[in-house]
Amino acid sequence: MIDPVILFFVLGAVAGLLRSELRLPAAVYEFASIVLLLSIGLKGGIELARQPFGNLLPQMLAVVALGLALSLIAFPVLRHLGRFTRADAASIAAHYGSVSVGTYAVAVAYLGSRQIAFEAHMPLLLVLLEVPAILVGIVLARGLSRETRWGSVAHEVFLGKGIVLLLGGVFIGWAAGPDGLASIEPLFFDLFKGILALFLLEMGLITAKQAGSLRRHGPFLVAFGIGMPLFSALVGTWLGWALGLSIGGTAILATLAASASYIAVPAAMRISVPEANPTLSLAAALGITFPFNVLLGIPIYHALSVWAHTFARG
Amino acid sequence: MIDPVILFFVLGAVAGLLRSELRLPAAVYEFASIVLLLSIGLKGGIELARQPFGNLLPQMLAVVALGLALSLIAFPVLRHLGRFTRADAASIAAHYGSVSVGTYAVAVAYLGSRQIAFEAHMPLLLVLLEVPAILVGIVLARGLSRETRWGSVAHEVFLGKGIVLLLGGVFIGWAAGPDGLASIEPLFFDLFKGILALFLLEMGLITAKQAGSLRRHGPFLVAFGIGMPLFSALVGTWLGWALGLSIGGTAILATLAASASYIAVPAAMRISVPEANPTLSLAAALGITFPFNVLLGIPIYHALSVWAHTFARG
Amino acid sequence: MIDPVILFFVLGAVAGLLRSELRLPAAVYEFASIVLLLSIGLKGGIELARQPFGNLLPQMLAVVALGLALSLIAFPVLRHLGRFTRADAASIAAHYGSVSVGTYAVAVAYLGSRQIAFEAHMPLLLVLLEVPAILVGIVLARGLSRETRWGSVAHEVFLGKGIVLLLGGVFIGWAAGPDGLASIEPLFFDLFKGILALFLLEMGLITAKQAGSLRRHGPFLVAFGIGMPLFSALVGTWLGWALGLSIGGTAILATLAASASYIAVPAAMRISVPEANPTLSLAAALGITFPFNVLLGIPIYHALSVWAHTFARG
Amino acid sequence: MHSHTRTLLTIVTEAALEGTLVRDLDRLHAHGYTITDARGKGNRGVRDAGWEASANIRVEVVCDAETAEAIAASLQEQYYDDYAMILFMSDITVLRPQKF
Amino acid sequence: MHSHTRTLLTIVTEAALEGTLVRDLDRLHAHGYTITDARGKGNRGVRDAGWEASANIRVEVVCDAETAEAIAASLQEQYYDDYAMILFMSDITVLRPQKF
Amino acid sequence: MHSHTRTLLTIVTEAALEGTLVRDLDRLHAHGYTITDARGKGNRGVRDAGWEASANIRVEVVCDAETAEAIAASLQEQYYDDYAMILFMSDITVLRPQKF
Ligand SMILES: Nc1ncnc2c1ncn2[C@@H]1O[C@H](COP(=O)(O)O)[C@@H](O)[C@H]1O
Ligand SMILES: Nc1ncnc2c1ncn2[C@@H]1O[C@H](COP(=O)(O)O)[C@@H](O)[C@H]1O
Ligand SMILES: Nc1ncnc2c1ncn2[C@@H]1O[C@H](COP(=O)(O)O)[C@@H](O)[C@H]1O
Ligand code: NA
Ligand code: NA
Ligand code: NA
Repeated sequence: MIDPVILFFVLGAVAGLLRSELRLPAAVYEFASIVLLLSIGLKGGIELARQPFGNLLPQMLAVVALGLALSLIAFPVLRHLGRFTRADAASIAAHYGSVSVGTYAVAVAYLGSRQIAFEAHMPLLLVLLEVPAILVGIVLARGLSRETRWGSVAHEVFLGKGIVLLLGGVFIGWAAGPDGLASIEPLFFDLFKGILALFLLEMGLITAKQAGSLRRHGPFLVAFGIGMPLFSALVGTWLGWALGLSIGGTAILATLAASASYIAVPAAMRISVPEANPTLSLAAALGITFPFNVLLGIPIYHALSVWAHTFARG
Repeated sequence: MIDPVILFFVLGAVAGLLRSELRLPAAVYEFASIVLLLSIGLKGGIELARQPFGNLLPQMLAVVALGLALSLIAFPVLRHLGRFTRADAASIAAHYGSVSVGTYAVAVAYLGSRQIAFEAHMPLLLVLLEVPAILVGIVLARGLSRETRWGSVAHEVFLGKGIVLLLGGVFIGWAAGPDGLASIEPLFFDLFKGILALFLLEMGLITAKQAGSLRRHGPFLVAFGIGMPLFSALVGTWLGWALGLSIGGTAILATLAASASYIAVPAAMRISVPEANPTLSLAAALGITFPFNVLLGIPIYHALSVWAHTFARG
Repeated sequence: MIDPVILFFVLGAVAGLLRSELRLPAAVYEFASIVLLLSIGLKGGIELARQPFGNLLPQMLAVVALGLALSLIAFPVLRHLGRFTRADAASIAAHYGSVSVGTYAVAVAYLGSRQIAFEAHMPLLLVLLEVPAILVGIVLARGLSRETRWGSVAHEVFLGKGIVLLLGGVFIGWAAGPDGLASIEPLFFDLFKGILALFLLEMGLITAKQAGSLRRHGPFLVAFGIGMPLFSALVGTWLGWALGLSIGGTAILATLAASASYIAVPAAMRISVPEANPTLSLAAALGITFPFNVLLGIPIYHALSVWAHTFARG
Repeated sequence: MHSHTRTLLTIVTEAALEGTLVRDLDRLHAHGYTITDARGKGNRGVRDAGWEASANIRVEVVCDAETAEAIAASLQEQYYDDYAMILFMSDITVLRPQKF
Repeated sequence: MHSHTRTLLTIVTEAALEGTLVRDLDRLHAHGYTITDARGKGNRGVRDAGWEASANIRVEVVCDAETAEAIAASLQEQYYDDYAMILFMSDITVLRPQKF
Repeated sequence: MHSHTRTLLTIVTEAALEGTLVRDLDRLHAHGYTITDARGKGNRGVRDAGWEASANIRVEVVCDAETAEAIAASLQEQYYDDYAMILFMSDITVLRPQKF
């Protein structure tokens, strides 16, 4: 049975492709993304309070390495096979080394409706995966030049809306604990999937607008937008399995690896690598990879994870 | 006992008439109407899945005929008794042949709090009633001229926000079924009446602004704005009874017939019959008919339906 | 255990001080404050229906006197100790004689999570306390001059957003009663603390922006912003005890007395006493008193109330 | 810095017209446009943007004088009778004339 | 196409003033106005529209030169001392002069 | 009423640039600025403000002619190649010249 939130994405995409006049006010889209980010953070924070922090350190380091590795692998492919300029290749690589919170939310909804458990500290890994690829992207585009104002890059990256809300949510969830949060559950937990549905409706509309750029920038982007997440998911599945994550946790890590950022990274690249063409990375990340992951990828990554765990055990 | 959502409408209207500074941001109004439209569609879709589609065909055709008939009846009254220009008469007729989703939502709330059941496919009839009157209005204003660009009219009508969200909701509800939708119920079903309350607060504020135009355009509009819905409700009651609808279903169909559009039709007329004065139709539909239906009409139409069913049986 | 809504305030304030890019759209902030105002009004209205109105009259008069007294006491302190111009002293005094709905909501949440009951008509006292200080402020600034257009002042004050929504909520709650409101509870009651959390997040961001003005306008404002609420809370505690309020009710009245307006009064002063510098009053009310009350004040006022009741009894 | 004179055409009209208007501008050879949401008052009464039907938009087009006149004439003919709309033009200086 | 010269008066000020300002414009014989929401910075510091108290509006009035001067003088006298406000004027060309 | 001539510099560009741009304006001696949210179309395609990445801002700066030219030159050099941006200038009349 297909999850209704996916159908909202389809509705938005179809309405967009048919040039419907449907439009969500920007404030509604921002409201939805603020609630989703806080909610994901809060859930992570609650669980963080339950387990000793030390245990997580190896996973956290591994995940940072994963972000670095994926963008470093994507870069030469884009540069040489895709024949993109240095800046464009670096920027697209950064998008794919980082993560998409929307895709994460859909994966959580997917596992939730199948009652598959996963490690509760995943939001922390989500935050950790968001950042390193951005730094790699800047270095790939500029080299380790003295001119890069790392102070303002760090400000841009760590104090952007996404990270502040995710980490803020983790902190509040950790400090207040499950009982403390009971009073705000109706907004942040009970409405989660409804608000995710509205968010995906808007994502569908936005995705549909990428169709034009895709037509212009040709088949390589399409191939990359599907091939790269599949490859990244394999790496993510292997890493999840190697770190001893559960089936659900492995599926989430694979999804994170496979997802491409369309909020934090575009904003950072626009300021730090302005000569990169934002249309290219958004067309790939939003126009191809996001719908691919949401419609087909997540079930595939789940199957991969089941397979990895069975294979390993047998 | 009066439904609190009606009191929100009264609050808005009084605040507006007293020239209070109360104002809902446009984004909040749009958020409320998006959620209401989706929610109405979803409820209809769930029930559609339960019954064979073929059974509904006669009702669907009858309802299209109702929309055509009501606007064709309203037109000569407006033209000759009201002495409106051809364009104005056509445009107002189209408003009254179509429906108001806000009025429908209030009727649903009214029946709900009295635990009166009604046929679950009503949202489908709502969608069907929205469209034909628009086409009639255009033909009445222009004749069947070759110049009318029917392609772009159809685009305007079928891909407007209202229809896309209603039909999209019906489709998602039908595809996901009641179990699938459980996870998004808290937003779309539990909050329905609260969001309807906010929507009606804003409708009250907007309604109050029509007072000025009404004063200018005189008593005919007022008489039409009350007389037409009463007449339409009689026709709607008869049709509901003739189609074998339940008491609740007949009351809803009467309400739909009695209601006048203030979203889809104004937008379509503005583009397709620009020489019609939008102030006239909005003053009647919003300034008179909407409050009349919401405050007095719905109980009357319910009584009519009870009476028709008792009378017929006895 | 600290209430999570307070943590949202802290998150906003920290993000603001670190100059994060986090920003809530204005429409979301307005949505939150509309729902909070209506919700507070509705709760008050429900309970008003339960008790004879006559009983409340003494309390209502006492509370109006409290508002007058607090602003009349604050004025000379500001004028002579603070050396503010007449207009500035009058304006700041009006802010502190009036109340902050946000602070009230936090106090309600504080008592709620400790299951401490309080008199249900508090929202009515909240409304009553909002107004008199504004009139005092205008008279203090202008004298009883004939030029003051009291008609438009009254319009500004009584038909401002805050009062209309609070009183409208009280009226609807009173007319519909607890059973009538059941259908809108999910939005207005269940989501109350979640929406309060979002509201406080934004308040934190706004508060952080006052830091600059505070630095400029020096230590007197800081001392006043802490000393005045402490003094007012003492008066409020005494009055609550004298009026025979419960421990919870006394704590709320003390909090109301201690709180300083940052919505209704700034708007009214801007129009009626334009020569007063709005930066000064907002820096004190928002930059000092609001965070002080929310983080430290409310527990102190609760303790004061407990102490007053124990002392009196013993 | 070489600077060049162009015309700034400003149109204030009903939000409902945005889609049609944008197609008109493309057809009439405007190289671009900028739109902001607005409210206001004019001959056709107060339009306070409380909801869709009473919202305005404010459209700016930078172009050469002939294009501006052509657009103005066309819009005036098509829309002035039936829609809330005003149009005005002013001379401006631009830096990259080839863009406009 | 006959075109005529008028004056465009632009006012940027605090959103709190909208109601009063609009009444002033009516009283001072403006035939219309257009308002957009704005934020900004000036002598009175940053006004970033984060909430009501720090929001600006940008008001445009098309009228003849005398009316514009009268409005500007009146607003300057009433509001300049106490409110964040700037005013400026420019010459524009309109098509239907009787409207303004 | 004494009136004085100044320059109005208008910039339409990507919303993502707001923070940087505002710092540039301060550095380049603008005494103030006014910003409104906008959408539009230009060489770099349609920017319909559907979400953050496709939103525009419209920035106005009132200043003397030299400052305007300096700002325009600096922005053009820094941003024209990589960002959706247009710039134009016009002459305006102000009442309190010392403010700008
Ligand atoms: N004299 C004016 N000055 C500035 N804006 C105007 C003026 N007249 C009309 N407008 C704007 O243009 C819109 C349509 O004008 P109208 O067709 O005269 O109703 C109004 O809603 C205002 O936003
Ligand atoms: N030089 C300027 N250029 C453009 N806008 C300005 C300028 N100075 C002030 N403003 C705008 O006018 C508002 C009030 O200005 P002020 O009274 O100088 O604080 C500011 O918030 C800005 O939006
Ligand atoms: N000819 C024009 N007239 C008015 N606005 C324009 C024009 N060209 C571009 N713009 C605006 O400037 C933004 C950036 O332009 P561009 O760099 O040409 O894509 C566009 O999104 C429009 O908002
Ligand atoms: Na990734
Ligand atoms: Na009807
Ligand atoms: Na107080």
